[in-house]
Amino acid sequence: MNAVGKIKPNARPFYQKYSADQLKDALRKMYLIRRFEEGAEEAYMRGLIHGTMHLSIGQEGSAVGATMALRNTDYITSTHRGHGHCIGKGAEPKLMFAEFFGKEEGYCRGRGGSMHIADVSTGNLGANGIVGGGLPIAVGAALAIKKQKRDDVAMCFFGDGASNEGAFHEALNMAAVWKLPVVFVCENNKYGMSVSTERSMAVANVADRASAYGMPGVITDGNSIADVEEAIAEAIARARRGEGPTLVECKTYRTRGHSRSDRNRYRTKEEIEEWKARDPIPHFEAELMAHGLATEAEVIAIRKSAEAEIAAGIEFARLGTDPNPNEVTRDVYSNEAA
Amino acid sequence: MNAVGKIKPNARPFYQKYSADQLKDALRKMYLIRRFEEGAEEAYMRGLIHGTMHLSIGQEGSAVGATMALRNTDYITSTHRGHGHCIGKGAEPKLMFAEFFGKEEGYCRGRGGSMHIADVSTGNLGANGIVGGGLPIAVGAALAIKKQKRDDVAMCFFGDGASNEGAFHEALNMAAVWKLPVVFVCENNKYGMSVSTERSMAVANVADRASAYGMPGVITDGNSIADVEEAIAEAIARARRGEGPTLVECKTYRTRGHSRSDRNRYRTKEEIEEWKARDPIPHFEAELMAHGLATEAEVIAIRKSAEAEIAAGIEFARLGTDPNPNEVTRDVYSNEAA
Amino acid sequence: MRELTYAQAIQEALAQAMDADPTVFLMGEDIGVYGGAFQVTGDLVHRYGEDRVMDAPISELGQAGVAVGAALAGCRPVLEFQFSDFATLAMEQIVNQAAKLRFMLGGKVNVPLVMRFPAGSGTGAAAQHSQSLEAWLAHVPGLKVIQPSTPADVKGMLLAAIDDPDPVMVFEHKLLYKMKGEVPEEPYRIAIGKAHVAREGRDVTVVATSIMVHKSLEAATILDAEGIDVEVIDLRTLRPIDTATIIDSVKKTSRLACVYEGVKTLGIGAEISARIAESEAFDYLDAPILRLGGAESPIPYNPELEKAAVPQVPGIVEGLRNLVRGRM
Amino acid sequence: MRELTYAQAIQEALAQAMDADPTVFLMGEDIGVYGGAFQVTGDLVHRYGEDRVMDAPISELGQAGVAVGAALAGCRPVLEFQFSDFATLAMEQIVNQAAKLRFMLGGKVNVPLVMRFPAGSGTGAAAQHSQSLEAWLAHVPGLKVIQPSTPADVKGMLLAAIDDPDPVMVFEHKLLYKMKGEVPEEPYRIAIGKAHVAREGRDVTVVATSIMVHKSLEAATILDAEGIDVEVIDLRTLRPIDTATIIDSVKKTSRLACVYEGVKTLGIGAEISARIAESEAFDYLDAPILRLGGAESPIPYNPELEKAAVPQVPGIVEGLRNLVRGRM
Ligand SMILES: Cc1ncc(C[n+]2csc(CCOP(=O)(O)OP(=O)(O)O)c2C)c(N)n1
Ligand SMILES: Cc1ncc(C[n+]2csc(CCOP(=O)(O)OP(=O)(O)O)c2C)c(N)n1
Ligand SMILES: [Mg+2]
Ligand SMILES: [Mg+2]
Repeated sequence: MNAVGKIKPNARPFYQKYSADQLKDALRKMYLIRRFEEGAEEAYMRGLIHGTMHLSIGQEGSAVGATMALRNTDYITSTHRGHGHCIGKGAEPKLMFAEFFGKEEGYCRGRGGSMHIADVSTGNLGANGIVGGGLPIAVGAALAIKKQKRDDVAMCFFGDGASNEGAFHEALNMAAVWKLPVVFVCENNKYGMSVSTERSMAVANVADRASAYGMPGVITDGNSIADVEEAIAEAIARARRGEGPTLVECKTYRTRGHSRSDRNRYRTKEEIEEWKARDPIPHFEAELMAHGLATEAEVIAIRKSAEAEIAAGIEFARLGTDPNPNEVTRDVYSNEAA
Repeated sequence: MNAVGKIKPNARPFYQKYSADQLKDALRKMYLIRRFEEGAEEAYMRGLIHGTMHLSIGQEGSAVGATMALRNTDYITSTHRGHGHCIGKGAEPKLMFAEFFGKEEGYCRGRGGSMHIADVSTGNLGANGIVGGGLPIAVGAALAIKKQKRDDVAMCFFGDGASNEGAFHEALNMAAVWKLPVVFVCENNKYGMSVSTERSMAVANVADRASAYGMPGVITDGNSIADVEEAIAEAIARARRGEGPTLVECKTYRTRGHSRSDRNRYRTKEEIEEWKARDPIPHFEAELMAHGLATEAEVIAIRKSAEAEIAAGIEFARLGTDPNPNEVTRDVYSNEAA
Repeated sequence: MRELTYAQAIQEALAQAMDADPTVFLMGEDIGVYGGAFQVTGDLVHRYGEDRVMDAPISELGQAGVAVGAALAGCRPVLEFQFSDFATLAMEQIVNQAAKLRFMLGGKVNVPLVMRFPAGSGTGAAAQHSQSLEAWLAHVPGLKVIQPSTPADVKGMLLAAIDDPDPVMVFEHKLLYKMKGEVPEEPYRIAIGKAHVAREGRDVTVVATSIMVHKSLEAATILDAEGIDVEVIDLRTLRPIDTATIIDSVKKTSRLACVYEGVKTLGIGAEISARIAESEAFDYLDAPILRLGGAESPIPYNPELEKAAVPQVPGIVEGLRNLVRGRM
Repeated sequence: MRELTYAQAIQEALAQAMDADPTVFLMGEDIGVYGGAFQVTGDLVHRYGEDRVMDAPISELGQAGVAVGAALAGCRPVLEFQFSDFATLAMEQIVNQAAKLRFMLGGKVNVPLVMRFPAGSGTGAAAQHSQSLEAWLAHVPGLKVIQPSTPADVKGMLLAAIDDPDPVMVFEHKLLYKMKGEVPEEPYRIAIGKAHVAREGRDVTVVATSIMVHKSLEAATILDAEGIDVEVIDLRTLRPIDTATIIDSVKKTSRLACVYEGVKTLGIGAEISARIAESEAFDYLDAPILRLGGAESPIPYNPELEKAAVPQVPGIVEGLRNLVRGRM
């Protein structure tokens, strides 16, 4: 990928290796995620969506930065906070909304909802309702890649809280022992629901745990798409070369509550405000403009197009088809006879 | 505890802090374990014991060294390879044999057998048939100790293979976060059944994993009772002071097969012979005599007394009482009505 | 009498147990300052402190093992699983350790712990947050399994569970947490192992569990208008099962139906049916034994599919009507 | 025809599946150079290499998840648990992921994996190595659960399981591994979901699983001498259950007994009994439905207690005799 001419040579690699169009598309995806979450939140509050959902507002930098260098044939496993990963990997918001609205047009035909959102066609093996549930699954996908002699990778998203699950330990150990092409991406947003990392682990960073598996552990600023992407790109390259897994930690923050029922009793307004001031989107916009890679007018246009796409997506979802209530047992088995 | 007069001051602390009688008693326990295992093995081959068993021959140094500084009110959780831990903590071989023979006089009234051997009266909360099963249980016992404001400790034995279980990760993390008085004792005998540590983990030492929990990780020569005891003593003292858990790794080796069905296809005769040459018992005997803490005659007497106790124990067990076959559901619940 | 919600009744039981016994403590995920995913523990952490209302790392297997170890060493832990579905991560400690230790050690120890499992569908949380796995644990000797259906029952049975010397598993349907009912203020116990006749009737016996007790009572009221007199037995305890109470009822009504939310196949209704079919009550049966259980599928996200996946009042009414009218 | 042991029949099925399909691979603990705890994989690692016969770290939950991920990405993993008891560590991946992924994703994926579980008592390995937990998995929609009872069946059903697009759980009784029987050499499939009438009879229907099929056949021979003609149905598949075959038999014999090793309460016999009690066959029943299952206790270590904890031939003979002679 060629860098565009005008950018200064002293700019960090991220701005050199991608074209202006690619970088602007990354910004568009960050906006899509932000507006998607806001749209979902509003639809939920208006009673159009039931159940619960976990918003990733504030974490768009890691979602897009981590998935930018992935191919369609690479896999990701995602989490309960997975809308951003899904869009980052290339899913269509309107089909995601259709899923939230429980429609046949949805990615899971209305059976999965937010916690199981998946777009297999773009390599997303699914969000997961079980904290840590996706970790060994990603390792298994990577094992299949290796057996099939592909140079694809499996990227596994998980949170700081998930790193306290036994599944984390078993998954990282197996990936390391078998030198599998996995990129473990921990989005450390400081809390597992209400419990801070200080109260749930005895080390400062989740990346500190990589040494127990003899794999590199890298810490990045999760609110800087550039910082995330550069570390991930290296991890992906390492995996494609057959050199094994890497654990990349993205320090970030969710500015919304854990889920709809969160009263934020476990953190201060100040902390939330402080992180809102470090919003990854304006940060990225500013750098794009500083490097002359995008004009203010272009940025505004991107914002608007994202808003339009989200609005259209919600409309599409609202008009979707309701499943037939007599089809409860459909797709339990591949052979419906069973 | 005062050192006996004649020992040279340059002897390592282990030989200074214990009296000659205490050290000779440690040797006696090592012999008891060795002869116990040999006696159990023979009884098994003669068809007097059914089921399976996992012998700890070659690992007596860690079993006795680790338990030497424990009090009766301290707890241990043990493993499928737990006969040595049980004797180290103070159990009577004859009651252990009675258990193996499935008799009412046995520690578990014939219900548990080798894999569940336990002597609650000496603080042994039990062997465990589940690899890693005892790890969180020890943490829970330590939590109770802390709540009860006792200065006792919980010692958790486990193997190298067990350190690949999620339970290991969760247990060490909780013990560290809550600063509990636990001493994690990993008896690394190089294999989890047939799988070497090289094939099951990507780090050289189990102790290397301690850093993931912010706790000290110490490596000892498991075949040197002195080396083990000194490291453990420090870990115990740290735990009693309320400074939290320590992971102590004892490098050792089981010279017998994993269990009765093992054909040793996964290791070489040379390796086995090499380790037999490093037998912890003669090693300890030599040091005792070199330090003038025991005479050859005393050592021989100790050996004989251990042999006699084991022989008597087997006889006691053979003559024990068989459970009533109509009492299958006895002790399923505390209140038999249930 | 003053009314409490089901969640408040649990909280009161936990508080009274901690007041009465210093060895009782609570552990779980987000049960402290967050107050619990379903606000059951609420502000208990402020009243009893972080040592007795402990937030644990997200380590379900480890938490269960810690509860076992603490119970062996003299405490009475009450462990909250955030959703019963996560028990799938802790079955090793629950089934191999907690349930069997006393037996395996020849009766030399006991394991006085309580585990609480918010269970069931109806919240739109989809397949991994809506299961009813109580039948699994009711299959395991060494455990006791209860499923209280009212605020008054959950307080009394939870206090009995905390007193119990053996491990007790408590299944709480999430849709019941907000249900209100009269609850005595003082501590009291309701015996584990005794079923409760929630409604007397002559024509058919319904054995129901948890939220299905209420749906069955609704159905009974509707059928009453049709002249069908339904007896509703709230099973309350899934292990040990109070077979005698059910036998007596079936001898009277000659008809039996089991209504439960768990998957129909091998759900608790299978055991109730089999116990009656092998008992002296068999000869009194005038009709096949009806089971109304959950669909043979995971719980779907879509709200209409979700409702269709578990028994609802109209289906219960129809099923019982056909059973009594001999149209099965 | 040449004879193989049950273990050899499994090994042959695994080899033929790997020969026919490069995406099939084996994973488990000590299945490589050790040959498996029960010598089922034997020397397969030498014939197929370490990439297709993979020794895994002792991480049951992780292994199960790796199998799920590999299946999603185009492989057909066959995972061996060293003992079925250790499934308690992997229920999360088995039940929340493998069983539900296809459904939760709206049918967009399938999870073609096989898990093998050496199960049952009789080896003196005590409570944590002797359980029969098949009823748990038979309670879970999305899984298929089989329990082959002969060398010929295990080969044919295992090959069918590996072909199956959905997750199949195979329960193998440890005491069967050394059992010999005729086994065709070429690959063949035996349908999952079909029961097998192992012995025809007029007086009573016995539905048995796994090793209890053989004990029931022994009992049938003994009762034959007394003029009692027993029909023995080998259930073979616990999910989906072949109810039709059982109904037809009960209509003929008018008596039903279920014999299984799992704990009686909520074991597979409960479901068989309940299905007949709710079916049209109910009206044909001349006697209560007998269940002979495992004791309500963990499996004890002492050999005599261990035998007493599960159904044995004399008890089966007596139970069936009383059932037929109307002495229940
Ligand atoms: C096994 C399991 N335990 C608990 C939960 C409930 N739960 C859902 S999200 C969550 C917090 C997860 O924290 P983290 O991994 O840091 O992800 P984050 O929510 O911060 O993105 C918890 C406890 C769950 N879904 N699964
Ligand atoms: C959860 C579980 N998985 C597997 C086994 C079977 N098994 C028993 S001992 C053993 C090896 C354990 O290795 P390690 O922890 O190193 O202990 P060692 O036998 O070397 O003393 C295995 C795989 C088991 N008992 N429990
Ligand atoms: Mg987090
Ligand atoms: Mg080992």
